[in-house]
Amino acid sequence: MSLPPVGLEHYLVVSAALFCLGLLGVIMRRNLLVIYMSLELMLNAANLALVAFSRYNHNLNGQVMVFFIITVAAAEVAVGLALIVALFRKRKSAHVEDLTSMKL
Amino acid sequence: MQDALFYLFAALTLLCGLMVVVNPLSRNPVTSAMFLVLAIVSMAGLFVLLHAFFLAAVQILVYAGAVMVLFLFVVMLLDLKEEARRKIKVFGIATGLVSVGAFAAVMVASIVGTHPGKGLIPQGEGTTPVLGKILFTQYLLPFEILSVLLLVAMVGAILLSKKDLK
Amino acid sequence: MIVKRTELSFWERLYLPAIWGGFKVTARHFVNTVFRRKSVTMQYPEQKWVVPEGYRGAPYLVKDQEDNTKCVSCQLCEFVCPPKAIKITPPGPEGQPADRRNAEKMPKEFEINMLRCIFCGFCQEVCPEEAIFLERDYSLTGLSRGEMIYNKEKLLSLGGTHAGTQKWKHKLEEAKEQEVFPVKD
Amino acid sequence: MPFLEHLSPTQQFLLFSTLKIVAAIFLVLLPMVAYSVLAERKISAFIQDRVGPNRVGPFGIWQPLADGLKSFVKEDFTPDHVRKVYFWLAPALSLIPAFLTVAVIPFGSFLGKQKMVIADLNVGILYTFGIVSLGVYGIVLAGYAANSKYPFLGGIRSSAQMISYEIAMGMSVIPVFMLVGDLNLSQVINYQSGGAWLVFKQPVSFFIFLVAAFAETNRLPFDLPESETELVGGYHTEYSSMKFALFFMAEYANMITSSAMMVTLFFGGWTLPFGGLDQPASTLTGGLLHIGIFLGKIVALMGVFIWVRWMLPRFRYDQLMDLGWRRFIPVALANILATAVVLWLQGAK
Repeated sequence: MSLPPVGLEHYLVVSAALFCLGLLGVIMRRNLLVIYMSLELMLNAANLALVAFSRYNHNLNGQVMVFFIITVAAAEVAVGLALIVALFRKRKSAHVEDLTSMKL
Repeated sequence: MQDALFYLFAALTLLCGLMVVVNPLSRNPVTSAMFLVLAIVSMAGLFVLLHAFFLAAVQILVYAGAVMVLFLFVVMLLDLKEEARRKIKVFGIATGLVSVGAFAAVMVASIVGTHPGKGLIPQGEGTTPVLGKILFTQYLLPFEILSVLLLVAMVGAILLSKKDLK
Repeated sequence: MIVKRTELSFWERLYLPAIWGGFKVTARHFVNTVFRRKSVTMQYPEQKWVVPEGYRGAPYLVKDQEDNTKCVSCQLCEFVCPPKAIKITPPGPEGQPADRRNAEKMPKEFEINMLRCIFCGFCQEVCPEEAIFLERDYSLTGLSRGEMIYNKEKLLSLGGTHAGTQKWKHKLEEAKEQEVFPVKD
Repeated sequence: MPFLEHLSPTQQFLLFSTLKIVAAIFLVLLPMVAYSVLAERKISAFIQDRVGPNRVGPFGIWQPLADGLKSFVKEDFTPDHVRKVYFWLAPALSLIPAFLTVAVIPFGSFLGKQKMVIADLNVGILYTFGIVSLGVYGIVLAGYAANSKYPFLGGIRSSAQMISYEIAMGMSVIPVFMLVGDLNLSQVINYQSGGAWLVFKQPVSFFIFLVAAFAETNRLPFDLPESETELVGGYHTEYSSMKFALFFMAEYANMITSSAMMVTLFFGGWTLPFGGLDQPASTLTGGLLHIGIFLGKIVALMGVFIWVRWMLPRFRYDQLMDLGWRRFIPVALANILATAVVLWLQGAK
């Protein structure tokens, strides 16, 4: 078996596939925490694409962007998990189908 | 050898990503979290292959070392009992699979069809000094705003997790 | 009672003087043990602890200097023994008579279960014949429970002879002394 | 060696890397782990006016082998109520990061033509911190897997402690890299060659790093996760035999790697400021001597680790957190600021 030499598109395909996996998780899973992890997966897919672009376009701006994304993701996780914990205290559940007080 | 490593890390990343989302072994969120850690670490490997050394280290340090530990903490502290298996809605899953599949097909087809990287030679090292220079000159304002954002997030998280929030 | 917490001074809050003090104490002990061989432990099986006088170890039977068993099988020790470790079989009417004067009988069998014994010393206290003594043995070992029940021969051989503790001679001397120095009433 | 010339550069690289990894782990790290346990027992005995283990071989030098054998032949008991997969995973996860850290530490100058570092990364210190932060997983999972209260509390405490002190530790080394101007650990050693050891230039930095290393390795005075009296046995309550031994080895391996980090960052690595020992070796003897110097410095620092254990009482948990967050992090920040000002003033001249 001979695989083609790795180029930008390979990285992009991996990134796209990872993004779709994350999307699938967000749509299909019903546990808030797992949905959150799937979101992280999507962010990571974007990171991979950005790093690959930055490497192949000879431009470090993409990597700076990734640095920012990682930082924002960390902040987001801190707040988001605190929200989940607060929700769990009120509802005793981390299941999205139990959190439907906005629904008629 | 680099190509082989790429295929190895890519396969590992995708496999672990899959295990995060649809895990046939268990429905325990801890398992999902552990597979996400693996996916993140193997993605750091991909970053190294792209010569983004600083980001690879930060990826492990921040994501695997801090964010995922936080996830684990919350999962463990909430102590989600093995949820009674809810009825799987076939319709929901089917629509989800179809829409995501269509999205994936469009993306992959457009990538493969256009050959975006054609003729580009990989160059540029994401070493710490270079990145640091850019961060503190060109991106100084976003960097500072980011630090404020982190502070805000910290205060917000503390406030949210207080027990008697009035 | 209310214990007041004293405000710590700046140096105390820095911990550093305390750490330095700790270093000094531990270093002193380290040097003393390594270079001056001042360890407080001993190499037990080779080096044995010398027990002090009056130590209450294992109870053994003793003989007098004429090689007679002092025990007269009165069973007081068996009666007084709190954990019931002592078991005496008296000779009975047909049994062997005592091998010395001034004694009516001697035990046919005398057993002490060393696993039950609590080394309280009551047997020695109660014995009218001064026949049982708590010796200085403290390390009794055996491979089975049966082995830890000591019979008469074993107890006698371990106890040895107690010269000078012949009770009646002793009593006689006491009586003589009391004649010389009459007890005031 | 003629057969080496037949190999391609990649093959040579692989061969030498494998050799270095095997030598560093099986010839250096694991025996050091074993003998640091013996050293701990001996030194603790001497401090407490005892003799210490002296039965197996002269002065008890075969004691580690006996201990290892005992761990192997003991029954490997898995309680019924634990979460099996994580229960088996946790000891391995706590030991592996300790070994991975060795990869970037330059443990000598040159041996022949080979540089004595397994991977000379240009983000060496970041790599180290990344791997160290992975060490939390072993403990968190051990606490979670045991599925009972005390290990869980121990695991939570331990991981909170490790995460907190990682921050102080990371901040404490920033001034070092401000002075050196590089994240590569070999460069840090080059900077210190000639006796300009960073422990003299950055004593505050070193002190914070040392204390944080105590907290990271869960050693007394910060051994709350396994405080025997309050939490039964901390996160390894349910573990026995070889799995427990793995946790035990992880603690000592962590001590060795953090000592190695301190030697590299603050005590000049394999250099000594006299006798021309601060220049990379050209001969085989010189290379071996450098490795010996490095190991000697590690042994000295390990002595400090062990000594402190038998000297200080344990901190209370709130005191520990207070110390980490409200004392060390501000002090480390002030240290960074001071270093920056000094460097700026020097540059302005």
